[in-house]
Amino acid sequence: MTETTIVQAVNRALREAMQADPDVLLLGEDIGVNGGVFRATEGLFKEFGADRVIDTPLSETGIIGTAIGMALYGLKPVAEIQFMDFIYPGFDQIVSELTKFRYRSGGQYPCHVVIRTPYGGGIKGGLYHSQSTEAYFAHTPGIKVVVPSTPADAHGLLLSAIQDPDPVLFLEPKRIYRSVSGEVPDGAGPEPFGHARVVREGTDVSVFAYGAMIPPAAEACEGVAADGVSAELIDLRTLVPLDEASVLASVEKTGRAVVVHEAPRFCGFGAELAAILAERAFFSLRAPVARVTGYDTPFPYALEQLYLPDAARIRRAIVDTARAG
Amino acid sequence: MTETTIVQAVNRALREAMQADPDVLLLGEDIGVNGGVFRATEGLFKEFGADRVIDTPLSETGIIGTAIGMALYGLKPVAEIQFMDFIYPGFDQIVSELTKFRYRSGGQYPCHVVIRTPYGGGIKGGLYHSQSTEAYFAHTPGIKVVVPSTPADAHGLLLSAIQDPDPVLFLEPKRIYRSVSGEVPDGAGPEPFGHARVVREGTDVSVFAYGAMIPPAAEACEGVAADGVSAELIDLRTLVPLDEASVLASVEKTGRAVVVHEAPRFCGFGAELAAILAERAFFSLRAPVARVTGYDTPFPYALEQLYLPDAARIRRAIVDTARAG
Amino acid sequence: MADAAAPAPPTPEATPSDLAVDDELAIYRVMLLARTFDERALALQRQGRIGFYAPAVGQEAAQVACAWALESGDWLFPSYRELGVALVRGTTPEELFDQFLGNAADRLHGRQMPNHYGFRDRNFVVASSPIGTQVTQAVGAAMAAVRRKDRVVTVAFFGDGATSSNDFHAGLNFAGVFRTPTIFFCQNNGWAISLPRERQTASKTLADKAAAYGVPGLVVDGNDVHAVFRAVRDARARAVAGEGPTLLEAQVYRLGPHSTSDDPRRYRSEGEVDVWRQRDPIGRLRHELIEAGHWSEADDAKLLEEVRGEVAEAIRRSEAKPPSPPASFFDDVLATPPPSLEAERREFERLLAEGVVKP
Amino acid sequence: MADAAAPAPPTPEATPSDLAVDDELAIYRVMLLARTFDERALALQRQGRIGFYAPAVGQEAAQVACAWALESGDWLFPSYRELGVALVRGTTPEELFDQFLGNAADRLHGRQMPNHYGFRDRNFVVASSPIGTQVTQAVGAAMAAVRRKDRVVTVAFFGDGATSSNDFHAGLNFAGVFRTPTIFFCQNNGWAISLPRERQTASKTLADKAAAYGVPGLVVDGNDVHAVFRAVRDARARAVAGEGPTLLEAQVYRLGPHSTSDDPRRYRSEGEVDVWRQRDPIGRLRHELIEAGHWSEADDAKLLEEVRGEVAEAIRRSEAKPPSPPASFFDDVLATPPPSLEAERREFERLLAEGVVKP
Ligand SMILES: Cc1ncc(C[n+]2csc(CCOP(=O)(O)OP(=O)(O)O)c2C)c(N)n1
Ligand SMILES: Cc1ncc(C[n+]2csc(CCOP(=O)(O)OP(=O)(O)O)c2C)c(N)n1
Ligand SMILES: [Mg+2]
Ligand SMILES: [Mg+2]
Repeated sequence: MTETTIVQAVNRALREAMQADPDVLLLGEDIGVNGGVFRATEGLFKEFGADRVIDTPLSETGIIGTAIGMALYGLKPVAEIQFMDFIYPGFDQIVSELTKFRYRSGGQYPCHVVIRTPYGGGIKGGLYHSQSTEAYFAHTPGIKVVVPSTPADAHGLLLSAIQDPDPVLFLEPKRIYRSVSGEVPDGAGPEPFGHARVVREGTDVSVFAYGAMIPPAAEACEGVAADGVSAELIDLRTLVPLDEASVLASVEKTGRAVVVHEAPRFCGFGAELAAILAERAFFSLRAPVARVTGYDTPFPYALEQLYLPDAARIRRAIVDTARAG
Repeated sequence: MTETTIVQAVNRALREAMQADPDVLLLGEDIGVNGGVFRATEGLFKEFGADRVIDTPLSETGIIGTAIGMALYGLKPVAEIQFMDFIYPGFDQIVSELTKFRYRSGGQYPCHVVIRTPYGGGIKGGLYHSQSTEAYFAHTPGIKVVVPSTPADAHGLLLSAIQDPDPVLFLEPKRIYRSVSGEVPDGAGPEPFGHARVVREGTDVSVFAYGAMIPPAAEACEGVAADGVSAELIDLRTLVPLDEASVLASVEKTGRAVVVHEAPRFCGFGAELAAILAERAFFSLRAPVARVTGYDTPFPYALEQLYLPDAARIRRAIVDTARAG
Repeated sequence: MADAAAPAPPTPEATPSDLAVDDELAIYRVMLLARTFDERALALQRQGRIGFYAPAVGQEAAQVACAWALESGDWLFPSYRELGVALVRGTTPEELFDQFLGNAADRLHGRQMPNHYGFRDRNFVVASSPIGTQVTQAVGAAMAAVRRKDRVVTVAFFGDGATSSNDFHAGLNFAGVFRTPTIFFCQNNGWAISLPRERQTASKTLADKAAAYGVPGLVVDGNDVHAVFRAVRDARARAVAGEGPTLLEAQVYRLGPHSTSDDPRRYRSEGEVDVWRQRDPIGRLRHELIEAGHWSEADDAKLLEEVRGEVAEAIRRSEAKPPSPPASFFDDVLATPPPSLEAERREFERLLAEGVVKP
Repeated sequence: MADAAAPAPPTPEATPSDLAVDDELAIYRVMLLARTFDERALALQRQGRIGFYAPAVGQEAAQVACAWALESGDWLFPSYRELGVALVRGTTPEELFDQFLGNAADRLHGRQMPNHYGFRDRNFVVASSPIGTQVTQAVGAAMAAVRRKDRVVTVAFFGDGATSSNDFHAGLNFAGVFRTPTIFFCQNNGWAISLPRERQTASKTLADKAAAYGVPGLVVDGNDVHAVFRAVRDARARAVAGEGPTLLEAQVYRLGPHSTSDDPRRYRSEGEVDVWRQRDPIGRLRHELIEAGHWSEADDAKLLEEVRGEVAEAIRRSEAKPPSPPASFFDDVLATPPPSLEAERREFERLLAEGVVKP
């Protein structure tokens, strides 16, 4: 058993799913002989051929629309969108069709499409190779939204996504594709959705994060020990379904919460977490719910390191929250 | 001075803006000789001709993309999207282009496009003629989001939108297009953005709503007087820019808040309001922040009256909130 | 007023038929049933008994003959106007009214507006409102069928307006590249609500657009059941033989309003409509059948009475059924609802029990 | 390995020129400057001095000759690869490096990746990454120009891959319907990252797609400055005369990688590249000029030294400039920032002052 990166874990999960089930196939731009611009599909074209690793024309409308048709017919397509920033030409197919097929057909047509896409900043990608718009999808009934932060989760949650009977948006934290590594045990199976992971236990403040924000959040939680603060870090892993029980349980214990994401703050996913706490943990809360997020601007290029939440900003918010009230 | 409906007020604002400024023009589907499927552009084709009231092919991509080009060139296009549910084929142009032009060009290319579109349920429109997805846009930096609830606001805020140097999404509450009427004074001018309106003062609970939810919210606020509760109703009018000062001031007074919208709850606009309160009015809050919203399902057809928040549901939430804690 | 929207009149000579007389008579019956159904549905909407309706009046020949040329294993991706196709596939008027009413028998559980039906067991995929989205889906299903080695075709049904959609472009392009067994069946009925065909696009014909994707394209007189049948049968044969997709443009005319929300007098002349009324596909086929001695005015009167009775009985039965159960709108969002939705359902059921919400 | 991606070789005969010798020499200079610039930018990226780069190597003739045929009032809507066009419009290497570095002199204030520049005063609209979006925008600007009675054209620049985009379809269609003064300048460089042209679409040529929109379409040898110049000049003349849009397919070849993130050896053969290297547009024009006696090897060596110096000096000057000021990324979201953003800026400035955030 060796250390694996996140992108390798994605690759392995795809390979295993394709080996196990001939109905699983991949489609997207440059995923074939090129192996994907991040190499997530490396080697799969060679192993499974052009019928199952389909290089498509440059059209996200076409990728998602045809994936839906395949799923209706009974296959299990896994579509790659090259960057999350380029999902919008296919947005109509996602919000009007994919997420509504089961519902509008009274259950006749489930639609199990997985959409994999690298998201987030930190790679000097500027406005169009950095965005995190998970909130658009989390607000849309009818699709699950998954964001792994470790190789084991990338592998296990992707296996679950491919087996899931419903649409899944699988967001891959490209910034830590290769920088975070870890073990994925041989024979590791699917990891169920809806279970947050306690990365680090603590008693004073609950910190909620996901995806590429886990490493800086973890560093911040380490750091605040020096300030005499015991922070609990929760990796949400799946935003839909959200493990509300774990969120509430943690805040019932600590009475304080800091929410971290890289997307802009206004109407971001953190707003929902804060709202859940303001509604259902209100009498446990002892301090304002803080949000450490990207700012409400498009994603900048030259100054991205100032835009993205980092350990220092998160640490400051944890300490302020611990001391408030 | 006579009573006017909301759709008539929209029509009047368009006519006045076009009379005042030759750079204002309209484009959209069926807006010309047909006068728009809701008759919002009635008579304008005759008055201003096919050059300024442009019937387009069936493509929201084309409508928004060409409107952006016009705006870059210096015109002031007002695009109509026939139903908000059909904005998604143009979503890429909105989120990738319209909202980012000023920013990505370092201020060289402002992009003053107004997108008008009827939104919301209550007209037996089912999944595809009923949605309210204001949260997608409010979460996207670079665009203003306006939702009038009265003829005077429809007129005044639309005049402002057309004069605004930035992109504006103007959401028209189609359910009350004709059922709500009121006076729009002769010579009424633009109504500035960023100012919430206190519909009804109260001391016990603050109720925040907008658009087509104002009538049931107002009815509920009347109703709770019988329960001995004094409710304050705030019409937000513009979601971006949000009048945070008024929101906070009201809750500082009442200590309690109920947020109402018809969009699904999860990651809806109400989450942002609750988050703002949990962050910045925390020490004033005396009860959990309640949300009365559409449910987290696609918009249904036969049972839409059970799906939509109505006065009874809002009233119950106000009373519960008044009594909590 | 854009009279120019009318495609060139069809050639007056009858196309020699590939259809047996029995088929012709059966097709005629479905066309008459469709027309009768449409008339009654429009009336029901005016009476407030259904909420909305979009008729297929004038498009019966194209729809019924197309469906006739297909096999039951073929997957159909309809728009909201494919009444004739649904009827050929064995859908009953009662099932349609159940859907329009969203009653307890509606397979969609009251989720959709009238016209947006679907029946999985008939390979008739549930329609949606956004224009064109079914086109790429049909292509994807065809790719899946090839992978499964099923010898079937998929058919995307759409209008002239839909040719401007994103999905038309992507769907035709993918079909051309992957040579999918797909028939793109475009009913050019002259109008997209108020926009006449010639302002929808400057291409000479809609079929001409096929070349942009390396796909064969063909114009067919959509009021001629024989021509439509042959074109679809041939396209199907090519498709299952692995020779790829075809775009067919059936030139028809929307004799009725776009839907019950529409008043066509605002944008088109009665004169234009009259021209096309002369070419009514039902009158045309009736005339042909009578001329050929296969049918009589008396047969026709009897058949009309029969289909009217069938539709009336369907309405009676549908209207007698109970509505969808109140909490049913919470079902079918996802196979396993997320915690937030479960909490909302509990909240709803509490409000229902307490009488705050009334079904 | 898809060698078939290579379009048919251009006809070997030289096109009779509409260009004066001075123009030819000036065009040659810009092409050589572009090539030199690209080589240096690629090297800078390898050295980690800029973050990303996408070269135009191989496409210089098409870009420069196209821009040469336009007027300064014409509005250009580039993709990220239009170096030659930007240079013709008077953009200096130093301005480009300022943008790549996002330094304090960058007109975009460090907001965008390298290559995504724009200069309002040159009617060179700021590029974006999403493929194709500029196409509809160019059409809208053309509609605006007509309304303003400006005798200008708008030009959308895009690649072979972009013909599959939603905006290509909508843009060409709107242009056809409204007969806008727009030139659609498609540089078919054989590849969209790793997808060869013939798997992008099954249409015979990309120019063939124009007919789907009632628009004239023309294939032109993109390595022939004369042919490109004439085609663009003619399309422009038609456009300003009110005769509508034109789609031009300039057949070129991407001699370099898609970008510095790309390794073309993964998907195409050296053999294919070699074939096209023989047709290098710079070598071809140099050869022509020398053959005609307007140029010499000595002139060429001198020019090369000159442009190398120009580029080196630009790099030196750009790298000496200070970075964008820290809080500048808060500017230009909206003319008047909403309260939420103002609060965030204040928070940021506090964090900066306290040293929590470090520039
Ligand atoms: C994306 C989208 N935009 C707009 C509409 C509103 N709309 C409904 S039907 C229609 C016209 C459709 O015309 P066509 O494709 O010719 O079909 P027809 O109704 O004539 O059968 C329009 C614009 C829609 N349903 N979807
Ligand atoms: C909507 C969208 N999808 C995917 C991408 C990723 N991408 C960047 S460039 C490119 C290929 C573009 O090919 P082409 O249009 O031929 O232009 P070229 O790069 O060859 O000049 C792709 C797929 C993108 N930028 N935008
Ligand atoms: Mg039509
Ligand atoms: Mg290319």
